[in-house]
Amino acid sequence: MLEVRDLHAYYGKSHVLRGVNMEIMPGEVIALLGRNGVGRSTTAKAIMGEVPPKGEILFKGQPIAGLESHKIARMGLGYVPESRDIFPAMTVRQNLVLGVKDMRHPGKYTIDEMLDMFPNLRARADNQAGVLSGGEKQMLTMCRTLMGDPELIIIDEPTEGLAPKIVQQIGDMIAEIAKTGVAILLVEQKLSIALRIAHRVYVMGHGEIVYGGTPAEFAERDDVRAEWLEV
Amino acid sequence: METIVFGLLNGVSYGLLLFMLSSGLTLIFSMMGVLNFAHAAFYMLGAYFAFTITGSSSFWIALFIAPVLVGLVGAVVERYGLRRVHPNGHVAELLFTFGLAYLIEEVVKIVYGKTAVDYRVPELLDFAAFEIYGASFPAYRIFVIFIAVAMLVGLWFLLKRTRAGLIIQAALTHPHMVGHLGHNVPFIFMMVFGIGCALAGLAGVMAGNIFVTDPAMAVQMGPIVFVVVVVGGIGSLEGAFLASLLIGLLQNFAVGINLKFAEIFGFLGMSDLSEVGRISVSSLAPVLPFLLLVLILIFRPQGLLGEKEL
Amino acid sequence: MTTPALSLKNLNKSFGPAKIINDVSLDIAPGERHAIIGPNGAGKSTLFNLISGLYTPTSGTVALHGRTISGMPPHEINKLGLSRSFQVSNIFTNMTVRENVRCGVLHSMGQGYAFWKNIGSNKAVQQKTWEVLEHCALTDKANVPAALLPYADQRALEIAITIAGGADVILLDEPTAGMSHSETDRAVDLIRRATEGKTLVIVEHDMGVIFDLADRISVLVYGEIIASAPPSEIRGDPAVREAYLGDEELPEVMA
Amino acid sequence: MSETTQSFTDLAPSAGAKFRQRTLPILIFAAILFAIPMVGPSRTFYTLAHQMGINIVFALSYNMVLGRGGLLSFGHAVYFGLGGYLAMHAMNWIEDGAGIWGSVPMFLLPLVGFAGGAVAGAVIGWPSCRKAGTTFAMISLGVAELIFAAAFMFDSFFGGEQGISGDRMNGIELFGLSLGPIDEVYWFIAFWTVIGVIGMWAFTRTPLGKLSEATRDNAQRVQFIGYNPQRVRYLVFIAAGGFAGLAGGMAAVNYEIFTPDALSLVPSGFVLIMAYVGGITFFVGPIFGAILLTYMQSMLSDFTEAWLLYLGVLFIAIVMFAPRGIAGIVFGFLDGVRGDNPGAYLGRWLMRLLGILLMLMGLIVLVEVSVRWSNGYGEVYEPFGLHLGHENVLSWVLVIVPAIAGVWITKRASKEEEAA
Amino acid sequence: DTIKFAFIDPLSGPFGPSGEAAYTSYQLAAEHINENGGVNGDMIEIMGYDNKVNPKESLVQFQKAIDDGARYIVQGNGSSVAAALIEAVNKHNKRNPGDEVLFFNYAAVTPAFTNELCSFWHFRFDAHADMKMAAITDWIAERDDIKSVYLIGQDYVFGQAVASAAEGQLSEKRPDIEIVGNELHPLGKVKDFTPYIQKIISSGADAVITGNWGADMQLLMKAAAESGSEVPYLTFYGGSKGAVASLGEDGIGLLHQVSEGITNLEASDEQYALIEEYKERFPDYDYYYHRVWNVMDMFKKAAEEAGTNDPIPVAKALEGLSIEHAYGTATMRAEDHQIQQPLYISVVSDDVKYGVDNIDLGWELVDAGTISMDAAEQPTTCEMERPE
Ligand SMILES: Nc1ncnc2c1ncn2[C@@H]1O[C@H](COP(=O)(O)OP(=O)(O)OP(=O)(O)O)[C@@H](O)[C@H]1O
Ligand SMILES: Nc1ncnc2c1ncn2[C@@H]1O[C@H](COP(=O)(O)OP(=O)(O)OP(=O)(O)O)[C@@H](O)[C@H]1O
Ligand SMILES: [Mg+2]
Ligand SMILES: [Mg+2]
Repeated sequence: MLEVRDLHAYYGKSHVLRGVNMEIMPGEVIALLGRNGVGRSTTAKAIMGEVPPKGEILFKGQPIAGLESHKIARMGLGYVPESRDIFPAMTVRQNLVLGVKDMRHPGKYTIDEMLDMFPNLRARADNQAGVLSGGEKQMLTMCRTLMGDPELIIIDEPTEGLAPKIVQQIGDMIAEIAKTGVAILLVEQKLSIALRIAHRVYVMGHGEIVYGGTPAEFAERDDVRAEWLEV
Repeated sequence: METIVFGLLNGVSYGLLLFMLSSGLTLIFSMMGVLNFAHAAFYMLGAYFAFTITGSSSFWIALFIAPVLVGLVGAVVERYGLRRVHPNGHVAELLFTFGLAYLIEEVVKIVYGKTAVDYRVPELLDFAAFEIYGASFPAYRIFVIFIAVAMLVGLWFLLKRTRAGLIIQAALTHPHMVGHLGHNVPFIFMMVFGIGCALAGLAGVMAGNIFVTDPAMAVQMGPIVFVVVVVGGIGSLEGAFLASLLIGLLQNFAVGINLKFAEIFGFLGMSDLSEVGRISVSSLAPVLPFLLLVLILIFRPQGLLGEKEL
Repeated sequence: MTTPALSLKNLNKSFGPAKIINDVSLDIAPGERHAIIGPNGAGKSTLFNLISGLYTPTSGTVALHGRTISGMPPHEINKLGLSRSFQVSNIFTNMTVRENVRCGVLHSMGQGYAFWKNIGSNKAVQQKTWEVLEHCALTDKANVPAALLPYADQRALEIAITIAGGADVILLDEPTAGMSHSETDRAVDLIRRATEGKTLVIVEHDMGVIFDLADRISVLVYGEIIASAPPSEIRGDPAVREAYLGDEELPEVMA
Repeated sequence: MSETTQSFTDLAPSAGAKFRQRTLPILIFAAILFAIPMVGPSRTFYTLAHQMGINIVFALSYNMVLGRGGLLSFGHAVYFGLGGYLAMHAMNWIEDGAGIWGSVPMFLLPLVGFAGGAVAGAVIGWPSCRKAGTTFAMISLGVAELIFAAAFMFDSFFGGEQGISGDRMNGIELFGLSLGPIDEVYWFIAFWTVIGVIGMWAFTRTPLGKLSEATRDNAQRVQFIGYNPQRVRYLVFIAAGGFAGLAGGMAAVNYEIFTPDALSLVPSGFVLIMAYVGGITFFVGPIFGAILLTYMQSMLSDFTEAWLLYLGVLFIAIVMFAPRGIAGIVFGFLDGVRGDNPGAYLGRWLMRLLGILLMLMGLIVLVEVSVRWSNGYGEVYEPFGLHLGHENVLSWVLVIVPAIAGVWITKRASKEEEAA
Repeated sequence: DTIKFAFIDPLSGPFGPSGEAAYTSYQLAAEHINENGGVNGDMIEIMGYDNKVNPKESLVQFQKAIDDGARYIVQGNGSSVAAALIEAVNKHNKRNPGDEVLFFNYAAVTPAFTNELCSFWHFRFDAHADMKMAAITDWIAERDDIKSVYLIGQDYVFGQAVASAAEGQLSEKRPDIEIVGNELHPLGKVKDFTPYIQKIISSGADAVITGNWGADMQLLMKAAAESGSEVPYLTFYGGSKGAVASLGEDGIGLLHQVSEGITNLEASDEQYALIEEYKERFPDYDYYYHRVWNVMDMFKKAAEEAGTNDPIPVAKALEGLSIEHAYGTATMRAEDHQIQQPLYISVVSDDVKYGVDNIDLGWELVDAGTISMDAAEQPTTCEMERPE
């Protein structure tokens, strides 16, 4: 579904991605692990075209590197950025409306279904999204992306800054989404979640993928963990 | 009685004209956050294009074609100019339009000459609709009122009833995110700017023949449209409408009042020989909008009907 | 009993119909390290905003060393010795790290709004700036523009600005959010050193940090404090577990 | 302890660097000003230099508000004008010699202007500085319109359309300058320009100056380090008003007349353009802008009647392609030349310059041919003995070929730069 | 040698056209003189300096002109600029003896310049505001059907002066006329004059006098025409570029102006040829600045009488000098350097020899519209200091 070949990216002069290779099958949940600052978010951004990518990125067989972001999105690639980027001045409902790419072909979910899934959001459906708490914002962003019916969602650090209980909820939510057949690339720090829901994990270090395998295999590899993920 | 009838009539008709002029600016300002200083220049372009088209065909064709042409110019400006400047922030955008206003004026001078052109009210509407107290009210002004109201309705529909309005507002603060949701942000911005300019152009078609169509017309109308937009409240079409009428009426009634400050504040011992005492209310009429602007911004920065501060 | 460093009495805050903070009363003794935990949206940041003067309470009072501060503008409160950090980094992006910290130092060094003094010539200011930078391990980045700092360093700078003014009551809103383990450890260390002898109120989701640092923990749920006790008690409190912690092991263990 | 002391001084630039970066430029600036009269300049040169000096101070004061304080003002000429008017009145009081004015040297008039500008800033800034951003910008626009309108109502202070005039050759002489002949006025302007530049530069180094930058970047945070951002803005605004008034006082002595035009939106817009074209993120930016635009305003109209068009193009080009202004270009160039590969950099730079010149050539031919055609006086553009009428194919070739070549070359240069 | 005239007036920006119209006139006038052998054998060169109607910029351009060797300054647009230039010329001549320059003012009409502010170095070749007003009131005085007059003007020194001159002169010449309105509006700020016109109409005025210029004049007249007003509007600047065109047919019988000459007066064939030559050379403009030829002709005559082209002798020769021009006699009054000449009141008409603004409408003399030099003459308070 998604193939990344020898992806490089730069911030100004600093060479952040140094040849990332990975692939994601339809319906698969992949966790991308790694320490802070190794370039996981940058990988996500490069795929989405937010930082200029150098290298090959194929989505459903089509090259998408360097495409305008709305074109990438319209091919079925959803993105939940680290910064969440809800539209603060709009109501929760309006935020969800904007998730729909084309009103003539609405997606699988209706707004109501979304609000049913997240009672927290329903209670605030007509409030301005800017006043939501961190966790509520995270939920909103994911719902909004789902409204656009993506086939693959890239989710960057969904649990950052969230309370343990909410972290669990979010984890459940992602697992739920995965069940509907959507592929997910999950950029995560909290191993507990990543290992619970991922089909495969990649570990990143210094701008490269340094390990790939199933959670079970990964659980065996203390060396990888020791070297690339501090404990 | 006479004063009141005249005041109302002229106030409303001038107010609506102001609304026509500023509605495009409200659109652009509220949706893109760009204070388009060149707005009045697009208004001027509308008048000049209408003049050319009227010359070779008729006013009625110009009424449709000229705004479209101005809109196209606006879209091109957005595509090749503003878009480039956008990442540098609002001040840069504003300055870009500031320079653009200069440029358009100079180009108009080269193309159409430096002096006024003979752009007329169409024959069909060049008669007095009715006469009261010895002054005639031209039919063309009634036509202007009609068009202005149509603009209000159309814009209101565009803003409130379409999702495009939402997308644009979201794109204003989070362009990347909106892109990731699958919306073609640059294209939408181009359309908004184009439509805003087309509205300015339409105002030019309508007002260029009431006033004078010359290269100075843009500079003359420049500041007042800002007053309307800001007083009305950012992003509020209704606000702009209200503010236009308010300013129209305020100015017209003020002109009718001959009182001098000395007479009003006489009880404070102000003599009408003093410089302040000599000033009459009617002579202040044209600066009242600016006074209103400053007062509104100080005491109600969100404007009459706006929701958020500038 | 000495006057509490910070004392909240029947504090309420509503936004329109929504009641966000509900009758919160809390006393924090001088020198105490107090943690506030609670689910997202419980109102922790709002509570900080009320204390630090960004919002005015709908009712109730906040007192700093016995002096009522609710209703004062933030800068007045800051002058009385209360300083806070933000959940989202809130730094002066166009300045260098050193200048950022120096701005934080200025006020406490009596520099006021002076326009007749050279900012560079005051030795005490430079000295203090350097100390703060050193404290926060930012000395080697001193001349880097803040906007170019890595995220973790931006968080560190956020803390540095907060403590620079030398306030004796410090509020930190999720100081370690988004940091890795080693960075978190460093940050905790930094916070511990920087708030030596001061009153600290901290909001955190990282239980490791909380249980490491706090003398006392208050649990805020839907705007109400449901428990306020030393860490050991909180850990066992079933209500807290139910409302907030969930089934996760405590403190959270990475993998 | 001694070690820490060591380290904190290490953080700050060394004495040598300080001298190079801070003292030296000012010394060079002063030296240039000192050297100018040695070459025996013409009246035109002096007049232009005086105007540049005034505009340098004016543009720098504007940048205190825009570049440093982050406040976009459309009415900065108000403070220039009010300061200037007060100085003009003071000039007449000195001539009358009444009261203490009899003992005030004319040379010190800019101080009166400073006071006038600062007081005006204090009065007008009080309501307007409570807000920042667009609100502030719009208030400044409204205030400027109101003051300008008032200028025609209160003749006793503003002197109506004809303004207030006076004679600078009165009062006590300072430094042996009668201020009559133009070369004596030069020393006056040079002195106050240097004072203004040093004063405003020093301001950026004060706590208030730094806080003003902090407030621009993040007003909310400023509150939590113990400062009131409104008060910071207000104080900076007063200081900027004062320096604008200083420039006004210089103008009063230089021109010996002040008219309400000086308060209008036109000079307010012009100072904005000067500062921006020069580069608002650099302290010296507005100096560059003031020099270039003053020159363009007074001299370009000698060469072409379409000078406003060129001004518009220059301005738009800067906004679009060089948002850090001339100073950004200059410092970028210096950095590039000092960089790893100066040869290649210089090559690209020259290539780009060539491209720009070619585009400019196309533009000039286009504009000059069109202007003459449009005037219809039968005049023809004849550069270098060429006869470029609008019906001449060569004219259009000279428009299109260089323009296309220029665009192509600049694009190539940009590509190479990206590759490097 | 060439005699350098510095033309300091707007040549760009919104007022560019006003300057340009005069500039072209000077150039044509100078060409004709040069073709006929120049002045005392020297050729005249007109050098244009763009002052953007800004007093300060004018002073910069003034210095440039002096550097370029100009000894004669001509300017006309804007009394503020003229005031600044008079001051500057006075100071320059005082501070630089031997390098004196003369200032020929061809259009700035503030009366003060030849009264309390008069200067030996300044000559005005246009009737000043009070003289023009004298012409207007003289004409009104003859019209028995005018019983009430409305005054409207811009709220600044000039507008105020026009209003008070009108009041004073009317009360003297026709005490029975009622001034039914005296309106001052801010300069250049009014966008829609309809409410003012309503006020004028409801006041029942039989004539309106205005000193408005620029956009204020055009917009006022547009609003008047639009509301179907039929009373005469007596203006100082109705003849300015574009005003007639913007009004069109509506201006007929409505818009009046006072000037020192119009192209549709009876004149010699030479004059007609000149008008046509001008139009052909400068198709954008009309022959309007007749006084420019008066300036140049009087200069030539004075210089030739003085036998030199140096400013001081020329100035002395100009004092009291008379010439016959196409539309009458012009005399430079020695006391105050104010030209005296007959004035004409004309109105827009569609039955004229020469149209203006490239349309068929043009200016036609009204009945009894010729105001003699004596009727227009005004006393002066000038106390002039003359050089030795
Ligand atoms: N806008 C930027 N400009 C310059 N450098 C950047 C920028 N954004 C990130 N970097 C640097 O690029 C590197 C990789 O950043 P990235 O955000 O991809 O890391 P990450 O693995 O997602 O870590 P985190 O846990 O912080 O999200 C880091 O060293 C970071 O400092
Ligand atoms: N200005 C406001 N107007 C309206 N509601 C607000 C405002 N600020 C906060 N809220 C609401 O108050 C509640 C508490 O928000 P707060 O930011 O204090 O949560 P928090 O406890 O800090 O959560 P988190 O851990 O996610 O940061 C949220 O539901 C939020 O929507
Ligand atoms: Mg990341
Ligand atoms: Mg929070």
